[in-house]
Amino acid sequence: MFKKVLVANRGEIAVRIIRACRELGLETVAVFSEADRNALHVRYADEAYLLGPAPSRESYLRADKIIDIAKKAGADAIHPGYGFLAERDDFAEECANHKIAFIGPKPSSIAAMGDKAEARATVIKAGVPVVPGTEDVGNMTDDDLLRIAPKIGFPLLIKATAGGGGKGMREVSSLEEMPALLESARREAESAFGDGNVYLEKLVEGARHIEFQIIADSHGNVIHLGERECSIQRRHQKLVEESPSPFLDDELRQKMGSVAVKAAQAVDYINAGTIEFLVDKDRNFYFLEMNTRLQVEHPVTELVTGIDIVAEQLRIARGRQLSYTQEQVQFNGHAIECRVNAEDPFNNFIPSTGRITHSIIPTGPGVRVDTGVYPGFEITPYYDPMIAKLIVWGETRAQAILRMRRALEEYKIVGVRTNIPFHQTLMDSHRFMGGQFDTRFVEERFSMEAASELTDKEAEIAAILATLVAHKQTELSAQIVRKNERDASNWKWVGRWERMHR
Amino acid sequence: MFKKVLVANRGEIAVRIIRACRELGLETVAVFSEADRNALHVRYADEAYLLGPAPSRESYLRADKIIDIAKKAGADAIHPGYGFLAERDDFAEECANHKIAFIGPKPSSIAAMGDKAEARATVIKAGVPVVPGTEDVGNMTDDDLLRIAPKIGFPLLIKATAGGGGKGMREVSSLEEMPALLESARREAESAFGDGNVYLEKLVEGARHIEFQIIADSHGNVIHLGERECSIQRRHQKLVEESPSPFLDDELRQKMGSVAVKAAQAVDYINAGTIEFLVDKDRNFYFLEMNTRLQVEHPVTELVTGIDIVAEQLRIARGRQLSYTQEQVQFNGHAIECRVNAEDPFNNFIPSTGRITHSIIPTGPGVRVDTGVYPGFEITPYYDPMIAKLIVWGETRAQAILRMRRALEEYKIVGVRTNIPFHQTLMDSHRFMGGQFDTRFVEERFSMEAASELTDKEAEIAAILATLVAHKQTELSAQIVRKNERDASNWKWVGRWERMHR
Amino acid sequence: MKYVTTIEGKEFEIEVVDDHHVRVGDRLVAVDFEWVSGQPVFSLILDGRSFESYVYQGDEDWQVLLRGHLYQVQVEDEREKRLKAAAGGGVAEGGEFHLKAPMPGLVVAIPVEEGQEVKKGEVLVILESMKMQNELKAPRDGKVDRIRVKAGESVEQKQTLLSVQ
Amino acid sequence: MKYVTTIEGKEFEIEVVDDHHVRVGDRLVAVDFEWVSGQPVFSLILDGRSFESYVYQGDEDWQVLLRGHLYQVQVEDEREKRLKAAAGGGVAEGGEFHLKAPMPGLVVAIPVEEGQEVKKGEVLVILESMKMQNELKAPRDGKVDRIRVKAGESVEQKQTLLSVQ
Repeated sequence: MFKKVLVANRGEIAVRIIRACRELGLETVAVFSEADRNALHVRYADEAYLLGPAPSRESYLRADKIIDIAKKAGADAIHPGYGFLAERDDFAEECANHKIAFIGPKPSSIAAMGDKAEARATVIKAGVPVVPGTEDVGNMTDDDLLRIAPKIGFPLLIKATAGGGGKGMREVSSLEEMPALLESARREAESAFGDGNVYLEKLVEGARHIEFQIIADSHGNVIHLGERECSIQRRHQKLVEESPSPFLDDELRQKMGSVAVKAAQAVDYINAGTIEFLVDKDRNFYFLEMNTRLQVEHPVTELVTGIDIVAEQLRIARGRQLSYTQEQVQFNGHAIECRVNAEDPFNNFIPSTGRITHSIIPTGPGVRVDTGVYPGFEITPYYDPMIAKLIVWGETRAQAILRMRRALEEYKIVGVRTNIPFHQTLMDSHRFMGGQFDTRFVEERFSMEAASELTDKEAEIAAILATLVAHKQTELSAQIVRKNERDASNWKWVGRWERMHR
Repeated sequence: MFKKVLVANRGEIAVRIIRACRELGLETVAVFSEADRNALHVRYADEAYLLGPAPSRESYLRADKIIDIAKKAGADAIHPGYGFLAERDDFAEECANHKIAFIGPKPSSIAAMGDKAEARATVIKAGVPVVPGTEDVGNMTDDDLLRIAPKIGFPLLIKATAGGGGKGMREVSSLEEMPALLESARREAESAFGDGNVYLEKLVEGARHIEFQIIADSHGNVIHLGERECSIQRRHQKLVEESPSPFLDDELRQKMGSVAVKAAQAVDYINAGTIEFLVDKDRNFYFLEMNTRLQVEHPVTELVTGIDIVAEQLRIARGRQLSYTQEQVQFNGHAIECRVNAEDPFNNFIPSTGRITHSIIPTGPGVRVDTGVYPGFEITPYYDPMIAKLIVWGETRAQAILRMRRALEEYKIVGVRTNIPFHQTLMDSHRFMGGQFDTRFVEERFSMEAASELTDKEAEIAAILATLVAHKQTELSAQIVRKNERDASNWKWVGRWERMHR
Repeated sequence: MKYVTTIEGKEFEIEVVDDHHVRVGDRLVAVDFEWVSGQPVFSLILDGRSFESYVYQGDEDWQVLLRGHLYQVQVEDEREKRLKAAAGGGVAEGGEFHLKAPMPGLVVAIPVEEGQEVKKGEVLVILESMKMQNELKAPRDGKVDRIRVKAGESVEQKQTLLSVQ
Repeated sequence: MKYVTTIEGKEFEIEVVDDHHVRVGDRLVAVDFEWVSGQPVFSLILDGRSFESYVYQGDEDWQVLLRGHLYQVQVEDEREKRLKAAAGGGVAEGGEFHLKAPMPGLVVAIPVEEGQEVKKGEVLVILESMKMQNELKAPRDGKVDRIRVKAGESVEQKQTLLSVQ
């Protein structure tokens, strides 16, 4: 039974895990890169140790240093979060070698599911349906892949075997463009996972991405906590997740849930994991991959089931039985998560870096924010652009959407541009409200501009606002020049203006 | 069926109500004093109108202006929140005269319960037990009260007949000190409610303050949503509330709940209200008063029942039936609320005013914050010192306390002093953890100093921190003098220091 | 002071009458305008309606982010406007455009060559940052003038990558 | 630089060795000390343990708020300390104390008179603010010197209400 947990991650998920540990009375150890000295996970943990320079390879991916720190600090467990070392079986193995509990599945399960090609082969044997693609192969050369591609048929996807989060993924519509795309996919995969291997998969058109959360203990109990609808994506990055999916009925839910449990059992799975499926428009579903770790979007499941998944992970790793049977899992209401990224939705979603100077977080009933940033914190270009997750619960999907709208309108972040306006536009879109979307929706049938269509009323407000600000600026510039003659009614403005322009 | 709601209040409760309206698709109108132009309720509402100067009497208590604004803006309903005009039957009456829905009970119910003396008489008739005191009298002179006091016996309480929130309340231990206390109680009541009338009540010793939330619709349905334990008070001001009470068992809960429903029915009650009881150490309970409005601490009930009380208030006022029967009300887990006040717990809880320069709000699973302030907002001396409510939910009371501890530690507010350290000390106290407290606990058996007893380890940390800050200050002052010779490694610090001392 | 304010070709004549009134066309409107927390966040109460907006200053215009919509707004005072009209207009259209790195990153590829004609929206540079590859596109038609970086190079934020004539 | 730091009578000898080390007594301790967001909030990592604290500067001491506990801390450098010891100490104890209004408010009552002897903790002034009546107490024993306000008067923050000798 471990007592001190090292959290081998950063950002909101490190904060999330530290909170769960604290609430269970476990001590926490944070690790951090030079760019993260003032990050919340460092401030909230009981202990904190420097890993190295900002780039992940020199810090959060340094398995050796992390194990050294765990031993030095007396941490007897490591939680890897998601990304970084979360799906590295050699790291899990190394933890075991040092008698440190790895809060996650066994190395063999990670390996079996981590190599996406092997994973497909394994679940096929267990009778789980998969998307057609390159089977039973690990290290294929570009030549091999180019040879097999026409047999699978276009369009198809190049995917990183070590993949996750859409990194190293490319869509290919013809053989001609494939060599260049292979190269860039391998480069991205190498940079993200330290492994440039890729495989091919048929592109299911009009598909939805629906995944099932499963949890399994070391006593042989495996249950699922229902599905998450994750079809709102851009460049294979999830942007919005919800539970339940407006596309599933109880029958399909039950069927897919039991297939998910079967897939987990096929690799002797322990701890929390996610089975991702593609569901085509005729409700056929295909196993896509298993994420052998905590998922970014786990909170939507927490809000509809009332189960604290991270606390459950910690209990499982301590050898306890699951706190719930499948029958005890009740689904209540509807939850939606919007990923708040530091990127400009009006400028091709280009990442935005800089210091956050001001922030107002939406609060009140049914609203949860998981974040690792705060006013004064600097968003650097070294890590993922996701800076917060805004999650809401409502009795119905419609109520959840209304609540999300009010929360998005309240959320203020100044200093970097964020994709909050994207989410606002999405929440107002009739297709989203009607549940009419697939994984291509954002890229093919959604536009910030279309939604921004000028209403005369709003344009007039915008015009007045810009005019007032411009007018104020002209007035104030003049006043700043002749500082001693400041008009008393304007002193407050002048002061603010000067502060802003320092 | 109204469509536009004027919120006749300020601060966190105005924000809470605006959110509920928005989530139900209702338009909102805010009103504000000159001190509140930049308050969140003004920023979040669809419309906002100036009431007048900062003092309540010239703004939030101006019933006439508020009705005028409602008519001008086309608001067909008014939500009074708590305090200010919430328990003024003449205001509710005036709304009705102007065909504006008052979101609360009928004027006659407010009047019956609002005059605390009449309320006692009414519920006695309905067979509800009350604390012994001055019965059946409205306007008693000081002479009357001084004559009756010895018959009730000391210690006793002077209470404002228009009362609420502990204002105009005084404890009297002997006849000699009573005239001076009567004077100050009347003065405070006059200033808070515009009504200096008071009455007397026997002081029940070792009592707990436990209240029941009830909701009632216009179709004759009345149910209760369980109790809130509110015994953690200071100067008759509640500081911490929780649900359920660690002192009640199911049997007593059911008994008190049905008495609460009976008390509400005695005045033909409609909408949300609260029946306050005193419970003595032998589990006898006495009706104290009914608050005919939304209560500050309503969120703890929301978190354990899953019922949105403000949304329910709006539905009831629109003539709908209650969304729940008594049997459908399920209690799940435990919730605790800490009221965050701008006051210095290390200096006799003196109110603290000033501009909030920085804030980090605790977030994550099971944490809710209701607040009306944000970085840049100025806390003025005109209104209540409560600036936020921190509410947590846990599966058990112990888990809720652990979660509250981590949330309090995370909560940062800079610019005013707050009572967060008081809450931290309370959450660490063995008596609180054991549920061993009554309404006198904070004043008589709790001390910030006792709990601050020096641990050698922490004192050393504090010494090192102060030394490092003092050292940095000495270094930087020297550097600021010779600006051109700044040591590169210190430039960041110098900049910050200068900003702080501007 | 009178202004001519333009949003996507639509012109508004707005006169700032005093601290609490503007005239839009010939309509007098009551405004209560506040700068929140010294940030580029503004609260506007206009005839009782409450709006909140970010207003950013761009190189040649103002960006107003209001209820999730972004408006590019030109504000000119009457005098400026008249001067410009006299000069023949369209002056801002010409000149060179310098593509600057919107963030620090690694140049992955430059799919254009010096002298090449490019259309608005055509990809000029692929920049990797935050583990994502970002396509930097041409803001208007033109000819690639000078490329100042090479694939594989690290660049600083705001560093000029290439120019379009 | 060497300091003598005192908390409630307990003395610590602390030497700031360099940016990342202090010596407490004869123990060398690794410190990583950061000022958060330009606010009086400090993050300290001390031999791996992470602490966060508000540190406020008082008139004569530092207030350190750490994990809900408030510490009054005196920090003197060695030289100061020696000088003070030579002067005989206790100098700060004497002199007049000026009771100042901690916030704007209304003076409700002044239960003491000029010339009256008061004990530490005795109520000097009752001030109403935020609808609450606040008792301002004597910080030490003494004699009321001069009362500068009357019951019923409004006072500004930091206005001197009375003095105690």
